[in-house]
Amino acid sequence: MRSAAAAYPAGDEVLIRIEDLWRDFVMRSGTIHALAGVSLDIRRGRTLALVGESGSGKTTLGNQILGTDTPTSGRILFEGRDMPARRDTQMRRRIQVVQQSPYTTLNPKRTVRQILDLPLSIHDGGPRRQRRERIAELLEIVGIPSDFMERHPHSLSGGQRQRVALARALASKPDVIVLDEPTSSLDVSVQARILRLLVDLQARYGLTYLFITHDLSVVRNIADEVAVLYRGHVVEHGTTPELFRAPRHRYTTMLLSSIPVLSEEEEALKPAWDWDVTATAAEPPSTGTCPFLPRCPHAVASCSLGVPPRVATSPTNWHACCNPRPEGADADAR
Amino acid sequence: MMARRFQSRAWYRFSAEPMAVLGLVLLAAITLAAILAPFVTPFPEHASSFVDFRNMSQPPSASHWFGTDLVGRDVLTRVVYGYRISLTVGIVVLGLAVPLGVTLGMIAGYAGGRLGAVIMRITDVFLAIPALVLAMAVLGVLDRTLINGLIALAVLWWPWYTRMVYNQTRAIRNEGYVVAAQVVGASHSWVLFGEILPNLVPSILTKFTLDLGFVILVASALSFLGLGVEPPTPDLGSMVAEGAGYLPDMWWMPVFPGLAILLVVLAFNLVGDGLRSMFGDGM
Amino acid sequence: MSTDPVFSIENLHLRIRQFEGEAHILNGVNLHLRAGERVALVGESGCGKSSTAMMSLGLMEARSMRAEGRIILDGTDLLSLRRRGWQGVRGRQISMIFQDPGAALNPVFTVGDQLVTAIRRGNPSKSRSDAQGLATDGLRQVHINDPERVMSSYPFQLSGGLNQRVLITMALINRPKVVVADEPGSALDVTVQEQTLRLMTELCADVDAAVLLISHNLGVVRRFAQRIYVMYSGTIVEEADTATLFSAPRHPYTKALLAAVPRLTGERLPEPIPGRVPDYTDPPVGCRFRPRCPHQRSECVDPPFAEPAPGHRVRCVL
Amino acid sequence: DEHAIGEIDPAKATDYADSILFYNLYDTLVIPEAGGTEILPHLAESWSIDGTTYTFTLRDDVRFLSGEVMEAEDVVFSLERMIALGQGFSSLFGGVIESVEAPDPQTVAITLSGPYAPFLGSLVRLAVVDKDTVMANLEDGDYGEMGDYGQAFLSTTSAGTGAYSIDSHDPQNLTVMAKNDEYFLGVPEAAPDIVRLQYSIEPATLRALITRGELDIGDQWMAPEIKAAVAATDGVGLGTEAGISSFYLKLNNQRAPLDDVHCRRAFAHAFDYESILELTQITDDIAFGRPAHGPLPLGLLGADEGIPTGRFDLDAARAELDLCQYDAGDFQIQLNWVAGNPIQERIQLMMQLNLGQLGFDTTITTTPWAMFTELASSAERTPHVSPVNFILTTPDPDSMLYTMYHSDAAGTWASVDWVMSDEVDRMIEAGRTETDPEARAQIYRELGQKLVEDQVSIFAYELVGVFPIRDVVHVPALQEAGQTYSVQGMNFMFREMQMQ
Amino acid sequence: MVLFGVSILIFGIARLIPGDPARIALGPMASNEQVEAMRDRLLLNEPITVQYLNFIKNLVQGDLGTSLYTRRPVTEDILSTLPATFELVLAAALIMTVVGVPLGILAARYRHSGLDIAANLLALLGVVTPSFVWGIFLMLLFAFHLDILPIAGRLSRDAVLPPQITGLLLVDSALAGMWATFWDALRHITLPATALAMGGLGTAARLTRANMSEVYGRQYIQLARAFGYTEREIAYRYALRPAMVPTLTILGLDFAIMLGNAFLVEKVFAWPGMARYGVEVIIRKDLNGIVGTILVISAFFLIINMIIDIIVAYMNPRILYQNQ
Ligand SMILES: Nc1ncnc2c1ncn2[C@@H]1O[C@H](COP(=O)(O)OP(=O)(O)OP(=O)(O)O)[C@@H](O)[C@H]1O
Ligand SMILES: Nc1ncnc2c1ncn2[C@@H]1O[C@H](COP(=O)(O)OP(=O)(O)OP(=O)(O)O)[C@@H](O)[C@H]1O
Ligand SMILES: [Mg+2]
Ligand SMILES: [Mg+2]
Repeated sequence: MRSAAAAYPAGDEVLIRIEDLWRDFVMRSGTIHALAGVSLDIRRGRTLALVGESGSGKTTLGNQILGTDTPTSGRILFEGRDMPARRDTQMRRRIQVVQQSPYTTLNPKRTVRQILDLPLSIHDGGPRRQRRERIAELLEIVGIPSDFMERHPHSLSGGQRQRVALARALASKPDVIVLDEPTSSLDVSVQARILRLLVDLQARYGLTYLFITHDLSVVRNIADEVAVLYRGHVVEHGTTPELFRAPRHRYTTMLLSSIPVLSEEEEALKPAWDWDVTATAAEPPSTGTCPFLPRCPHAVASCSLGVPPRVATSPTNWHACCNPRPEGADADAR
Repeated sequence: MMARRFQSRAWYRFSAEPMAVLGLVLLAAITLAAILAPFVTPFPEHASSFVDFRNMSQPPSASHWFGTDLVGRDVLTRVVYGYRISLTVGIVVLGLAVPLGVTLGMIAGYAGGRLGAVIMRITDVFLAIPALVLAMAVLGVLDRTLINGLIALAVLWWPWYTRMVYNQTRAIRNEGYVVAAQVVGASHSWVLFGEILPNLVPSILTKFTLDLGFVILVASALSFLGLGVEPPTPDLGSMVAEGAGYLPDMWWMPVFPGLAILLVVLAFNLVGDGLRSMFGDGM
Repeated sequence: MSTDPVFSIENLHLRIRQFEGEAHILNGVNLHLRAGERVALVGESGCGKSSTAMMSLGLMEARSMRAEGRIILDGTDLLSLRRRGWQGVRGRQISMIFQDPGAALNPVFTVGDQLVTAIRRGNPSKSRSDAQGLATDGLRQVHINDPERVMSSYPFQLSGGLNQRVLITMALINRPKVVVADEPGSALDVTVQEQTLRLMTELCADVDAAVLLISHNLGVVRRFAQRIYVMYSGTIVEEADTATLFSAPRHPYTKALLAAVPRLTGERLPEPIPGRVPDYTDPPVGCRFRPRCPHQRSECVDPPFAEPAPGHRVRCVL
Repeated sequence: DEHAIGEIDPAKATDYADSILFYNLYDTLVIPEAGGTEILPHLAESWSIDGTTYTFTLRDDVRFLSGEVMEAEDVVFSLERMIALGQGFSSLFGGVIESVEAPDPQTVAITLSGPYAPFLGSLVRLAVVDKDTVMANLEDGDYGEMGDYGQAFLSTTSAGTGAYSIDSHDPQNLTVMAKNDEYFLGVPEAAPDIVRLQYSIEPATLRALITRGELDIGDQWMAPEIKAAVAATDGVGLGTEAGISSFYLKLNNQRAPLDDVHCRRAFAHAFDYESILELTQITDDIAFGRPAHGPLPLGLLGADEGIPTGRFDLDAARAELDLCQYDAGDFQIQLNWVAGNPIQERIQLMMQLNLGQLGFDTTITTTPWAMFTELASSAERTPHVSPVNFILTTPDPDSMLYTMYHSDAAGTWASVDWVMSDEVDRMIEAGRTETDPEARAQIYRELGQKLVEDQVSIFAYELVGVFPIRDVVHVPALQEAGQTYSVQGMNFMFREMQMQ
Repeated sequence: MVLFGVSILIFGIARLIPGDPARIALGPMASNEQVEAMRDRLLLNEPITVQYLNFIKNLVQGDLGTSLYTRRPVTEDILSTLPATFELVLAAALIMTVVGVPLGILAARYRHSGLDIAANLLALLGVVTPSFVWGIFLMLLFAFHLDILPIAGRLSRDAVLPPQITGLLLVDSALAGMWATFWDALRHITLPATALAMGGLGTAARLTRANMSEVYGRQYIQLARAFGYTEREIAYRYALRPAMVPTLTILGLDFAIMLGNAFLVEKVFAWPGMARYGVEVIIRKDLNGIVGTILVISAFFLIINMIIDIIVAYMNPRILYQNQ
């Protein structure tokens, strides 16, 4: 596995750079900062996993990159150039998406062929005959028999639908695919197949993935880097092995320790967390403090002074925690 | 093969509702009778200008099953011919109202923002006036001809589609496949008509079927108020209205056309309900 | 292992008529729970876990269904109960925790209202204020520090985690002998799910209720259960205590399932299981896993239960 | 469809219901003789005519509801008010009066601008209102110091000398009137104490109410079938009002092809007179139609029994059509009927059938009364054939002929034939200025012949008002021979009715 | 706000009506000068914007102008007929809810039983039969054939009128303790109200059934069952409230249909309500009358819907709390 590379070689090209991105939703009940100053790099040919609990802003961030939503402020640079709010066809071609729900990602009223034909016809897939061949080819790539071409989505299983969605994303020969929880509603057995396919495709086409998920075991196996999102803030970021080996932010720690695992061996890899089961009432919105403050049992005075600054722990990893989990605490893990 | 299977599954669901099948049979019978009226009615000449004062106001009998009216015309014949008008009215009215309402609803739902708000406010205004009253007002403006009656009904019908389609479009707008089409770079019109519209078809079709019945109902109500088509064209609502003046002595005059309206509306409703359960969505 | 089971399902079959034909959804399910025991039922989506749960509480609803077998709770066969009989059982002797706390609570009544009604259903002699007190205590037990506020809130005003706790409270408040928990907390974040499992472990011990945990997540099952049933396509294919199941699985399906889970060690990608879950209207004869099994052979038609070790039962000829 | 509303302001009264209210709430200077056309004294004891000046001597024993004595001032006020408001029948007076004076309380002198024979008859449309009471109840309005001329006041109550007074009035539904015991002629004991006038009831309802005894008298517009059914009920009879109205199928003389007399004659021959008269038969001896001899109903001054009734003859019609400059096939003939008049619909259906046999393409339209009056204002929009009932509004034939056929009166519902003939105009004017009754009658007979000759309309039948009446009331004007007044509404003077 | 839009719309329609309201108002005998004078008085010769502004100005003062049809202030005309319509519609709404909703509940509770089928059939008949046909059927049966209920009107002719308080005869007579009148009014309103209610009743029953069925599919109903609630409790306490929320909202819209149908039913039963006035003013191009009638009906409809919204908010705490 490529992810074995602990640190990326110097000069690993940044394909997408996100700088201080904010996205506010103004609601009757107040303003929600779905993204609160996110800065991240996505490297060409790599997989960046975006993890975090529900509502932390993962999909919102994905949407900014896809251009289906516009940020309130901040910049997104693609190959070093500012991405315009209104994307041109060329830009659209280069960034594609696979969504979470296999049930809504395909238009139930169109056949597999029609679904795959759309990106081809937009991005100059040639005359009809040629497009048809290309569709067959795409189906073969994702492992769907070509006689499924005239089928409607309802006659496909969840896994097959996700494959078709993947084929659709591949159709325009993109550079980047945003994978928004592509396997979370699939059975483990099907998930395993999709994950293999993803890894395979990445190797074949040099794809760059933004892999959004809340399943950390999957992240461990597929991502090169991980960004942990909490309430619109990236609280920790780094290469996968290092982050899993030594999580520093308290939220990351909590997240990792809650992973249900299958063996003692894995159990030993999880950091310890003191599960205080007392539930607090709805968390008050925290602006101007560490976003995790209301739930953090390790809070110290400085946590409430402001959004904690980034602290680099290695050339590749950093966190934003005032009272991080000590470096050598792995041994405590039980 | 899968398509066949789907069709037969749809039919299975539809036919699991015996009432829906009954409705379909009824509808087929009514439509056929209306189309073949010159051949199936006993006195086709009674549908146009005809008087026979010697035979007027006869109660139902073997030769006139539904009796005769005040100028001696066969009520059964006129009821069957009345269906011609009713069905035409239903189809034409919705033929005008549905495309308009659907287009506006899709645009409002998809565009959202100010444009959507403006469209929906206008829709609200139309919806705030009871339909029948609005139609009457419109008919007050226009001359009382069949065409204008159709326009009046279309005017009051489109907002319902706008509203339904608006809500559904808003729900669908964020569905995965719509987003995916946008991401792929599809144009707005493609997204609207290629991705969203096909998914609205089942509910539009269902509502269309139900509404065909209701348009007929409202149209008959308008004729009942004296705002319908001109004689001697047989029109069910006017027949009821006219007959109502002769109760109870000439009960057959309003009762049979009344039953006829009921029957056709019922048929459309049964079929509409069947479609609804076939498409299996709570609308 | 000597105590008699408080709850057992014996050779349960469930058939439902559909367009495609008759679906044989449960195909001879056998399982039992001893008092206070934490047992899990795992399997892929659609293998019949929820159907088993629903049958256990008599909640299965289908237009034309046929059930055979026995479901015995404390000596009574629940399958033979009529509506009246069920009302005495549900909520008092057996209760349920649902997957999605948001959907399982009625949105137009306050949480307190729903708790109090549940209490008084199980215990009609209780006065309203008694029930209220009981509910408050119950909420405290699930570590809610401001039960009064929670009681007067509507479900949509509370977080998923809090609602999940309310559901747990409700399930246990009448001290039932058996609790069926269908994927509790799986709709919520992993951290909340972890907390939910901890709470359930703690409370079931307090109340001495046997729990049947239903899940598709092997990790969750391992965290919680003492004993595990693995289900495939309406049949129990393997039964073992937790440690045995994970260290020495015998059924090829169990093994395949374990291999399909991504590991935290991250040494390799998980292994997919070939093939698809079979169709219920036309399932393979005998062992339903046979078409997907790497070890399939001719004897696989109707394999008996083998018991390689005490308490470890496998429905496979291997 | 159409519903009348009750108008109780006498200066605004127009239709039948208004007229009923008018003659019960108010009185006029003169009154026509029952069963004839003679003008008799009423509020005016006597009068003298000197050229164009009419001098009336008023009774001195008449009191208004307010208790005030009716005097010449009131008459002057009433006339001025009517002319100023310009509504109702004001056109009867508007152009012809030069001055009105009240030299003393008992005397009114009216000077006309020229000789005007129908004047005395017109006065049955001038109700005398109580000046002082009205003046005391003026509200702001467009009439300077007269404010609203008492319009608001008189639309809610009455201020007359009538035999009845307003108890309650809802113009859309119901007017309740109570007997005025102070009435100057006295109101007989047998006359009803309370009268309830209900407007716009659906025919079926009306029928039910009468048969159940909840209503005593029905209107004349119920369909014959219903009247027959009602008449067959125990305790209900029929009353008739003959000789004051006629029914025409008016042909638009200005609109091709009916601007050609031959085409008009063809139409007239396409009308099936006998069948329609048969249709008017309600019981064996009562019909609501009788053969028409020209434009005027028999009994009226100048009516001429010598004018033959129309003849249904399609061959004759075809012959006329051959003479006509137009081809039948070139036209879309518009046959109209006024909503709520089922008989008109039947007649038009019959016309459609027969005209169809002559090769005419026809459409039938239904128009509510209000719309019809609107259509009537222009010759282009007036339908080819419009059925019209004309009921006399004064006892003088001029009110009928002038209104229907004089060019100056064109543009109303009554003149939808659009005759526009100088010769006809001259004859009508001659009739107006001729004061000798016999000479007038001769003029009208000639006019009648000319109108028939020109076939300006189809003179369908003489309308006989047929009213269902419960046996509990006796209505002499409708139920006794020779007692009918020749003015609409007058036959419903409740003081003459007797409760049994 | 919506009412404002309605006023513009209706005003526009009313002014579009061809024909000359002045002539129609003045009656058949009017001369051209009189018509012209009237046109000036009615501002008919002014541009439409001036007419509209003038109309709004008067409207704010509660003045809808003078009806050309009755020659009385429109406000007065409407006030004299509105109570009758109001009473009829309210009675029908009452029948619709009191009969329709329980019918739907029963049907949902005993789904696929004979009761369900019967209820469904009745509901369907209610929905598909025009209200005037219902009126005629009911009239034929109960008034003519069985002769147990009166045919037309609000009261018998010899009934004593109660003192006018609300204008609703049932309420007024009950308040005044005039039970004979009350009984008479009740007998009169029964048939028209039933005829008017049938459509809404059908919709109410069908909607209730559909929404109840939907709620029955929700997990919280399973939860209630799992906690031993009786089916009765579930139907009337647990499922009804959430089911009523969407039902009520749609029934509010149905109110519009009912207001329209009131015109028909009033015609059949000679009910002295706004219908006749409404039809007449339209036929007679009585601008003020048309605008006034439609405005009042729309306002009536909007008020009813506002009330329903409030009820819905109380039934559905989610809305209640969102608005706070
Ligand atoms: N269109 C929107 N309008 C208002 N608020 C929104 C909108 N979209 C997202 N949000 C809010 O922004 C926050 C982040 O949402 P987002 O969908 O990005 O979360 P997520 O991490 O993808 O969650 P999940 O795991 O549930 O998909 C949430 O609080 C959500 O309520
Ligand atoms: N009421 C029903 N009518 C028809 N089929 C049903 C019904 N309930 C369940 N099934 C079918 O029975 C099979 C088993 O369903 P069940 O819900 O028990 O599976 P599960 O193991 O709980 O799956 P999941 O993990 O997805 O919840 C499925 O194929 C399902 O489609
Ligand atoms: Mg998301
Ligand atoms: Mg399940």
